[in-house]
Amino acid sequence: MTVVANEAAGSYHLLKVTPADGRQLPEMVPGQFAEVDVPDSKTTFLRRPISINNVDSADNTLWLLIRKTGAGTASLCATETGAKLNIVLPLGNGFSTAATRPLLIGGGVGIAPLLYLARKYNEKGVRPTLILGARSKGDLALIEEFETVGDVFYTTEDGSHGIKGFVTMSEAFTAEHDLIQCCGPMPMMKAVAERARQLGVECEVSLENMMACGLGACLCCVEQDNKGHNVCVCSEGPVFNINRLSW
Amino acid sequence: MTVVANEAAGSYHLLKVTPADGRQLPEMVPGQFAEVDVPDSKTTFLRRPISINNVDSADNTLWLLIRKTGAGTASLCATETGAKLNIVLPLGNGFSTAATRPLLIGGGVGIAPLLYLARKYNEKGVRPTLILGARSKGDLALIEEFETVGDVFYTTEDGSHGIKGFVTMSEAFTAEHDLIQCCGPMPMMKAVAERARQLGVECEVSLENMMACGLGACLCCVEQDNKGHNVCVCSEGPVFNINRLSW
Amino acid sequence: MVNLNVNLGRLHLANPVLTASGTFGYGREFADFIDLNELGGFIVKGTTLEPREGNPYPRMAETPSGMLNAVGLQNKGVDYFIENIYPQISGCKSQVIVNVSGAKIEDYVAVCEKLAPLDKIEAIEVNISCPNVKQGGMAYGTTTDGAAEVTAATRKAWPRHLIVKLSPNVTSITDIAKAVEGEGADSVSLINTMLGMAIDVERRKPMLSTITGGLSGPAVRPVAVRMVWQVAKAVAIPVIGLGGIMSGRDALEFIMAGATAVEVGTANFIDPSVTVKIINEIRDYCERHNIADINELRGII
Amino acid sequence: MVNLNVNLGRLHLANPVLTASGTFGYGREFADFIDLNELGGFIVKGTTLEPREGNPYPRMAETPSGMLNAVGLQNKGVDYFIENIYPQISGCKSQVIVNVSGAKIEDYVAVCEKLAPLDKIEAIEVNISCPNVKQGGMAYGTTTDGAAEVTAATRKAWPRHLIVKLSPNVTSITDIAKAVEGEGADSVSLINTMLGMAIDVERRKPMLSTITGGLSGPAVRPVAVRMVWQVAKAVAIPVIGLGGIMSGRDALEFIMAGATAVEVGTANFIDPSVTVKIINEIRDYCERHNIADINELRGII
Repeated sequence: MTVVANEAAGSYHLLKVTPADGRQLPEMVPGQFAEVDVPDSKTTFLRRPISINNVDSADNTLWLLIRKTGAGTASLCATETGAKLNIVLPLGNGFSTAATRPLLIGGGVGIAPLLYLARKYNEKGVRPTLILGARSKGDLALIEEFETVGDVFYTTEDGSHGIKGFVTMSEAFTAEHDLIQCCGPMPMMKAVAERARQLGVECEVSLENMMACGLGACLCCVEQDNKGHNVCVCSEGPVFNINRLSW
Repeated sequence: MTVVANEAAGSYHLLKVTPADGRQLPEMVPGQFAEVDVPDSKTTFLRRPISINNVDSADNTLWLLIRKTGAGTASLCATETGAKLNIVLPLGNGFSTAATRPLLIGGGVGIAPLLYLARKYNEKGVRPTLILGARSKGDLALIEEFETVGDVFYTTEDGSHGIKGFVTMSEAFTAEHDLIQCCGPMPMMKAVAERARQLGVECEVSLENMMACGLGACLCCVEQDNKGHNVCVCSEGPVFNINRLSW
Repeated sequence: MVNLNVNLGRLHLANPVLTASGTFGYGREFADFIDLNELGGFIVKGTTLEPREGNPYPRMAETPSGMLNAVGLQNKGVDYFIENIYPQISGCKSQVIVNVSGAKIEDYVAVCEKLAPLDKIEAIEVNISCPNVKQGGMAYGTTTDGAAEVTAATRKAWPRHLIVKLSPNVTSITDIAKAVEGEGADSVSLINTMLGMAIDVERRKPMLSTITGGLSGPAVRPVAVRMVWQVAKAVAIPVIGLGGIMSGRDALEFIMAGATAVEVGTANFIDPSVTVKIINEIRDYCERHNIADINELRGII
Repeated sequence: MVNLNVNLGRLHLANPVLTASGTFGYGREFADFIDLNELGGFIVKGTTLEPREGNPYPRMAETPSGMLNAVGLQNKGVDYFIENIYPQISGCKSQVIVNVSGAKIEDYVAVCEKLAPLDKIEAIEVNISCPNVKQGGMAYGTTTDGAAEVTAATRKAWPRHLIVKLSPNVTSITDIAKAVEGEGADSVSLINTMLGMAIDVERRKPMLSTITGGLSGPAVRPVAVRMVWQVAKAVAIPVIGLGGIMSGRDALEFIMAGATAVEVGTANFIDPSVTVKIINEIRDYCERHNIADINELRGII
């Protein structure tokens, strides 16, 4: 794919890519991810799994929101417009979109898949509620885009934007919703899952376990399911209803 | 160092670099080389030794003429202006510049150090004779620069420029010279050395043995000297009088 | 037209490129990316008598030009393979080889006996070198007696081509290779992963739940090529080479070192269509160098 | 203020960073780039009784995240060291350790006896693991008997700190480590290079004149860290870790795996000032994590 834009977005980078051969992007479900090869990093061997932030059918671009966590992602964040990236996609399953009063909760760079998810809801005439959590204001991104697709509530650990604290403390975290869909750091997702159970609301989480292939072949990214079996996050996830998991 | 220019030169790339901190380039002797780190090549581990093509004191730039031979040099040839390169220099000894009627012979990318060498002769009021050999016209580079600093004769294997054949067949290869200084592929240098002996003319060759450190520490780039000892091309060379070598 | 056909004893391969066990699932995971029929064959993941859940997460760590894994032979067991996978792949044109693992000799034998009736499976690869299981696995692969014992037992239970996969974590891999040859192995494949370890210094914890795991990828290729070269000179049976093959050039290194066929492993994780590219690169090389038959290049070093 | 002082038995190092033999010449080659006094110490190139020319060119091949070498202990001999090098470095603040190699036990002993009078040399590293010499070298390092024999003989001939450098090309490095500990080694250093090989497929020739050579660099680090972790748990004497250390982070991996000190090798070829950077990165890490003493981190895995 060809990089058509690389914009700073909060403390992240938003890469917009389009097929180099001009072909139409394949159908993608919100929650799916891409495996991105890192061409220029001496110390990076494997692809980097990046969740699908948005698909802009108007200009046939895929949006990838990337956080610098190491040499690989740093190299991707430094990609220049016009550069070519080898990307395998779409991978994994996705979020369900049948809910009528969904609550989407994102933490840190975990907000990425929620933008595309919210847009899919909009297409069905549903305007979702979102809770976006971050360490600080600077770690929130694409605020404008999010506020056009849903009703957004914010929480930051330092109180620099929205209420001070964690997503579970947001006023929007109520039992009025028929589905909670969450992506973020593991401790946050576990807290959200627990609260969802207390409220008796269905809950889907998108996991980020370390993976190599993204195809269900290497069996590295496993999570234990409710039967005690190890299931691949890449092929049977990344999105799971919490009732399917051991937690 | 900062790359200030990357120009195509024949089938090679001419990189012009200047110290990133604006400091003056160190004194360099023609025939010395630089060890260039390759920042962006996944498959390149070691630095690449590149001979000093020219030092432009006017704008404080070092010229490196690079031929694509693998992933490492290909990555260097693709360096963009403004990019930073980590370069250790100057390394090795150099050509002597005491001759009054020198004949400089270069083959392929081996012509690189001869430009700087010829300029040093010019500073002493000596206009050297040069024989530049290549597979084909396209493999000759910096012709204009060479013709300003010396009297240049050409040989190409396909006859596309100058006489058809090898440097040893050039009319300029005569006993009138008091020193022959050569850089190029090993078979060519051995042929030049043999012819120089027949003509009874002193001869210096610049070797390109595969090296790791460039400092005389790894002992990988050895050449056998006339006493049967293995000497490091990086630290005791790259320039040797043929009488010091076993050939 | 270059001939890429090779024979492992009586086992015929349309080309020398196989996939390494545990890196290619049951094949179907890659069906969206390549035509499985174009491969010399593929080796399905390590299969045991009973289903295994494998080791806890985390199971993987990226390392310089390689990766560590500690999957621990997670698989659904031989019965699942026979009932659910075999029917899907039995029509495949390329060879389908099953990698057989076990904790006890009896387990290896039982799996062989269950697979024996499956005509499409012309060969099995006996894994005596998995570094990620407590019993069995590498324990058998690091002594000549252990290797000989597993080979002898599976030889009796398996009627067709028997490949034994060797561990590189030994002082003399040629001694192990001779021992399995002596017990009737039809070929050997090497190398399995090298026992390695990585630490997350920021968290001050091992990267893997099992602390140590198996190193694979280009990092180990020089060791793998060396061992293939040594073994090919030490035994009369064919050698299958693997270890960090990412390209046709890499595959040719193993062939020139003496390998009759190669297995592509970790590279499948980075480029799911790499196997077919490698086959094409081998063909291109032969055409460029006027080599009529890939077999001419075997063991020229 | 972080304490970086470490002790290998009675051998004191101002910090845990040493240089690996054969990658740092006699030290002076790096004097333009770093202040040698800032190092914990440096280990000069493998020294033999008689001068050695080493193996023919080519001796080096670049590999993924590493390199193969087949230098073969080229050196000017122990007498040259004593007469020409020792006087230059005897004033150095950091420890100067001589790596001792030989083809026969008697040679090892003779070198030890010649070095014994040099007060500045508080330690030697006995190399029983060089893969690039026909006799001696790795032959001693791959059996417990051979390793024990060299250790016992050099122990008698060398009065101060005795380091024995171990080969990774073995089934059980802990057995070798215990054997040399049993014969009186004061510490062990590991790993030496792994026996590897590379082929130039275009020329269809081995990359090295000796066909096989020693693999070093980050590629081998996971194997090295694993072996250091195993050996540190198996012996009571201090362990010096090496194998692909390029940064302070890498050095800390070895320390957390149980190493008291580390040796930086191949990295010196890529960045001649890397050793001092590594010392600073270790100090920065300790400050960032509020570690008052580097010794607190040793063997926490």
